[in-house]
Amino acid sequence: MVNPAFHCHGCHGEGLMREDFPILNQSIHGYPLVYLDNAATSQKPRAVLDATRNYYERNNANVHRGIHELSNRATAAYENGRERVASFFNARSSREIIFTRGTTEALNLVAHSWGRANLKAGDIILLTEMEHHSNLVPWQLVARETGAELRFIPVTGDEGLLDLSAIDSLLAAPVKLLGMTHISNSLGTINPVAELCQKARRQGVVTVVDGAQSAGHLPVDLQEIGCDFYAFSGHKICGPTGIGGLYARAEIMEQMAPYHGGGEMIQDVEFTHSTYKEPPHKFEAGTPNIAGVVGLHAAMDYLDCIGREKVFCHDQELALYAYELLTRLKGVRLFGPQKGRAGLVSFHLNEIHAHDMVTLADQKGVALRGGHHCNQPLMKKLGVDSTSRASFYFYNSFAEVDRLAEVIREIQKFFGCAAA
Amino acid sequence: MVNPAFHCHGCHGEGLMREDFPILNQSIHGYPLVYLDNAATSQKPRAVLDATRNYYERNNANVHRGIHELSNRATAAYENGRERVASFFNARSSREIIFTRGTTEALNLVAHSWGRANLKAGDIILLTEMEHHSNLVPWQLVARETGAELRFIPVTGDEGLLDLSAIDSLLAAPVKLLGMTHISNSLGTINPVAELCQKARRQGVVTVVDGAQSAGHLPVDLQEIGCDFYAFSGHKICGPTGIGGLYARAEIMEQMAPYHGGGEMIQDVEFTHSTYKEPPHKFEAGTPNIAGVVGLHAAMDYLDCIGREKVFCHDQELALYAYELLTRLKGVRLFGPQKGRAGLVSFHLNEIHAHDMVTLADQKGVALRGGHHCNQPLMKKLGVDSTSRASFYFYNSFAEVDRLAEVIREIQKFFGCAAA
Amino acid sequence: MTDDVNDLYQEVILDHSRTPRNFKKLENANHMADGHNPLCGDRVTVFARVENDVIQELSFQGSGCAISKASASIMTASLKGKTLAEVQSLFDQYHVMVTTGTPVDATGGKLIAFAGVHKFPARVKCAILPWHALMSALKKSPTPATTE
Amino acid sequence: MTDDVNDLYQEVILDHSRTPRNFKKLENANHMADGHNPLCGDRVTVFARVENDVIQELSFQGSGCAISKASASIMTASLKGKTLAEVQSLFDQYHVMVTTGTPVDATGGKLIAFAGVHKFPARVKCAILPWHALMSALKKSPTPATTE
Ligand SMILES: Cc1ncc(COP(=O)(O)O)c(C=O)c1O
Ligand SMILES: Cc1ncc(COP(=O)(O)O)c(C=O)c1O
Ligand code: FES
Ligand code: FES
Repeated sequence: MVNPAFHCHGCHGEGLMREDFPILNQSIHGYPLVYLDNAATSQKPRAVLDATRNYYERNNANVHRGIHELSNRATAAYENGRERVASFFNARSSREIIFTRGTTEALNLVAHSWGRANLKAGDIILLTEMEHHSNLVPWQLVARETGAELRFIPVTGDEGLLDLSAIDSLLAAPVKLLGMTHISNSLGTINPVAELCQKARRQGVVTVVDGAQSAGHLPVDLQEIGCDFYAFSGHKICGPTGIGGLYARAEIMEQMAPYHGGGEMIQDVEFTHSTYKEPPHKFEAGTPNIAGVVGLHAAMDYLDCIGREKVFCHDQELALYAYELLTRLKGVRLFGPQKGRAGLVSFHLNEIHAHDMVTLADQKGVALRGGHHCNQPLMKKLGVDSTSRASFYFYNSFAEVDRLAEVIREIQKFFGCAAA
Repeated sequence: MVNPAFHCHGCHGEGLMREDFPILNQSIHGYPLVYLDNAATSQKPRAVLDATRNYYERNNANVHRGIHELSNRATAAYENGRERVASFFNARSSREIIFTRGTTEALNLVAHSWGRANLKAGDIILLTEMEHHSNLVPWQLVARETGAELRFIPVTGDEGLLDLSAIDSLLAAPVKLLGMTHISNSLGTINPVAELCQKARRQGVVTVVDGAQSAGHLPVDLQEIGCDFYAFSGHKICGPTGIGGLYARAEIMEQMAPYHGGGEMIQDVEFTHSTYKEPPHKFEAGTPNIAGVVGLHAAMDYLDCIGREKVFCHDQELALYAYELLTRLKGVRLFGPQKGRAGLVSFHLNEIHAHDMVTLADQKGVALRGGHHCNQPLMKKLGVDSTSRASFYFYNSFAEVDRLAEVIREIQKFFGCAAA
Repeated sequence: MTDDVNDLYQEVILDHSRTPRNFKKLENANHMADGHNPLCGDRVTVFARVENDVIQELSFQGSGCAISKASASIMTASLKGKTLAEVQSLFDQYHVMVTTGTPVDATGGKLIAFAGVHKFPARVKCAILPWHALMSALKKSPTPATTE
Repeated sequence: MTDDVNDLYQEVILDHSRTPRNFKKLENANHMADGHNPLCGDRVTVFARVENDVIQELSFQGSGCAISKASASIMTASLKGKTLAEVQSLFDQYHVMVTTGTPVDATGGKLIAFAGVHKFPARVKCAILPWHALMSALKKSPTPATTE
């Protein structure tokens, strides 16, 4: 549950640090851009763009195997990035961090390297009904390969909480793995991951937390959460595209089979067999996204300079405000919890398809996302084809939420809805 | 074989376009930087850095699922990048291009999605003795999983050619796959890939070409080569780190099993099973490295503006010149063919370990690579632990090669070698 | 609203999306296929009765956005009495129109209302979805059609 | 050459790398282990004869760079007659010295020649490789030691 210590002191709904984001200062179809698609990807501050440019203009080289000065600098930048990620999430050691393209690759790595070796017919993979496809499809693939079975913790309905009434029996053997999203990208629900990991650990169940929406949006302490795996994406937290990572508890990482084979991950190669480096390098074959790590490092510094408590509080205030404004409109169905939600609202307009809604909002400069949000099974369960979603970050403001509500009303009017 | 049409007209050994590379204009340990580690990674011109920055400052959004303006722009940028890659390599269609982190991931994708489904006990995977670990270890892993067996086309010795005397019997059934590097990163050999692919095709053998060292270094026409798969890395051809790709012939891609599961690659997801998009999207789960693709596009434009014939001819001239200078030194053993080589030289100094050599060269500002170059089995076969390598790109000059030779002599003197 | 929007959501499109014509199952259909838009997950089923290579009746069912509903409605209303060859030619022209904006003569009638779609690349699939389903129904393709 | 280089390749290091001491197999060794540097692929084997917790004899074999050869040579020359506890303490101090440059009192003698290594992060493993092999030999570790 959300730490009650996160109290908002004086975010008065002003967008923070907007001057660092040149992209926000533009017109779309003649209106000022109101970017509310942050759960899909965030914008990047100058500090991040400068850091990667500086890397390329002064220090660029390949890592690890080089002995010359630029290669030493590149290796140091890359490994410092790993330290930074470890400290950002309070992992015990940077050795617990594997760099990947993002959350999706991180979760596939777990399924590939841990799942295929540890799951067998009869085992149960327990997920929640609100998993993003990225924490569902890899498990479907591994289930098909190993014969393991998928089961689901139900979602309560429109208010979008996990129904934990039967959790103890659901978690009973032969569950081998519990996978859950920390924050739902389509509902805004914040799941009680620490509590669930604790229960799972008692049963010897391995835990995977999808942190795509929580990393960089609230303080995350992996030792407190106590999960075995945590996956995140840099592009959603002010970092570059193409970089993210997987935290894997040292003890479990040591036992994992390799992921990709290739350069950088080997110790000794013969023609027909090889030995591998120690983790985490064992899981990073080939030239990594070095500049991506440099940018991610800068993004984490940037966020901690603002303060993740402050970011969380700000985003939550905007989401609560949006929730309130939208409840007052007619013909709007809202999803996700009313209290304790993360910084997004997901809604459905009577008689207006989400894609029509989003196309029209865009014509007014408001960038939303409409669709199944990579949560198709959940949408089916909620009985909708799709929803519209506004998702916030620290640079958004109350004024932008007002604009959102105004635009929704105009669109309802355009479609001649009774509601308007 | 190298197209004899590549004739050098007037590269007088001047470094080309150096003013576009701010990084080259710096001192290392008090000496001007001489960057000769291009086979590991190339430097990036301003045009590439500007393109990615411009993307982030004006157009950044997530791709495919978005309907708003920025998302349309990002999707267009991403898909135009795919078209650009297809035209760069003369693929028949952009649908034959899958974006990956680089060569290593591309080759692992082939092993994972094609290899595991198509190889079985008794099948033979035929590679060459000069494969980079990235085109060897994935096949070792898949061989262990499927029971297939690895065999190798031998390398002739120090001159580093493929010994094709027994190729017909080597290629006879039950060979299922032929994997070979286009250009050897440790020898500079250019392999006759078109010829070998033709032979393989006649036997129904699937072909994988590792293009890490050929892409962006000479014109590559995939229809002419006639391979089934071709892998490359952006960071070696003026592009950003973290992006590269796999060409897969449409007919073979259609039949391949998914790679990663997740967002963007699905068509329809139920709780326990899913259907997938058409290739190539089926193989690109999760948010891709969008800015990386933008940078790669700019890099390809940049290279074609110089002209890849010209790049090849320039690099080859430097390599031949270096080869000649080094043959004149005592105590130097050179690897790779004397004629028709790519733009690198690999050598071994009597009584001086490559890592000592490279450390000392770095102290004089010359960036080389020393080691096994991810070719351990080949090194063992050649009877050396490691070699030193100088690898060139269009911005290098004859003067830099002179400096290399001078520095080698100084190092020999420092170590008191008889040779000096 | 902007001009582009009024181009996209023309009166005739809004009308057909609110009150779709031929929105039913065709009991005596001899061709039928599903279409699926992977971008949004929407589906449409198209039913056709074809005799002597001429479309006798057309109908559709399914859920989707205003564009796809109107496209299905106008398509079913426009094609009755056309030969299969005419349908193929209209489909080709319609495809060009929604991707490039070039209205083609023979796309006359209400179909031309969809010329504005080309300015909305993410919505092109909406306009084409029912047509893909129809074409795959006419080919008696055994698998559901998609817009890819 | 620069000062840094002269710090790294001191005369004593060049001397030991050219003419390594104790470069042989120790026939009556009762401890032995391999060390492997994954960065370069180099290997070293360390042989030790230990009696009553005191190093009686040390030797090494293998191939490597000047730094690793000199490190092995000087190590084998420096530790004869030391107790296992002294060896452990020297190893700890040596480790600190080659990673930070801080020469520690007890590392006196020729070992101090390796203080310059810390300025060359990629070469730290070279200096430590033989020590790792020794420590793993003394622990009678059944698997080859590596510098990771
Ligand atoms: C021949 C060859 N293959 C594969 C690779 C691996 O490329 P990457 O590290 O970009 O995945 C390299 C680069 O080191 C190479 O030279
Ligand atoms: C909850 C959740 N999980 C996983 C992902 C996938 O992240 P990525 O596309 O960066 O791999 C997302 C982002 O779309 C998400 O919101
Ligand atoms: S949004 Fe689904 S068909 Fe238009
Ligand atoms: S380079 Fe191999 S041990 Fe020094």
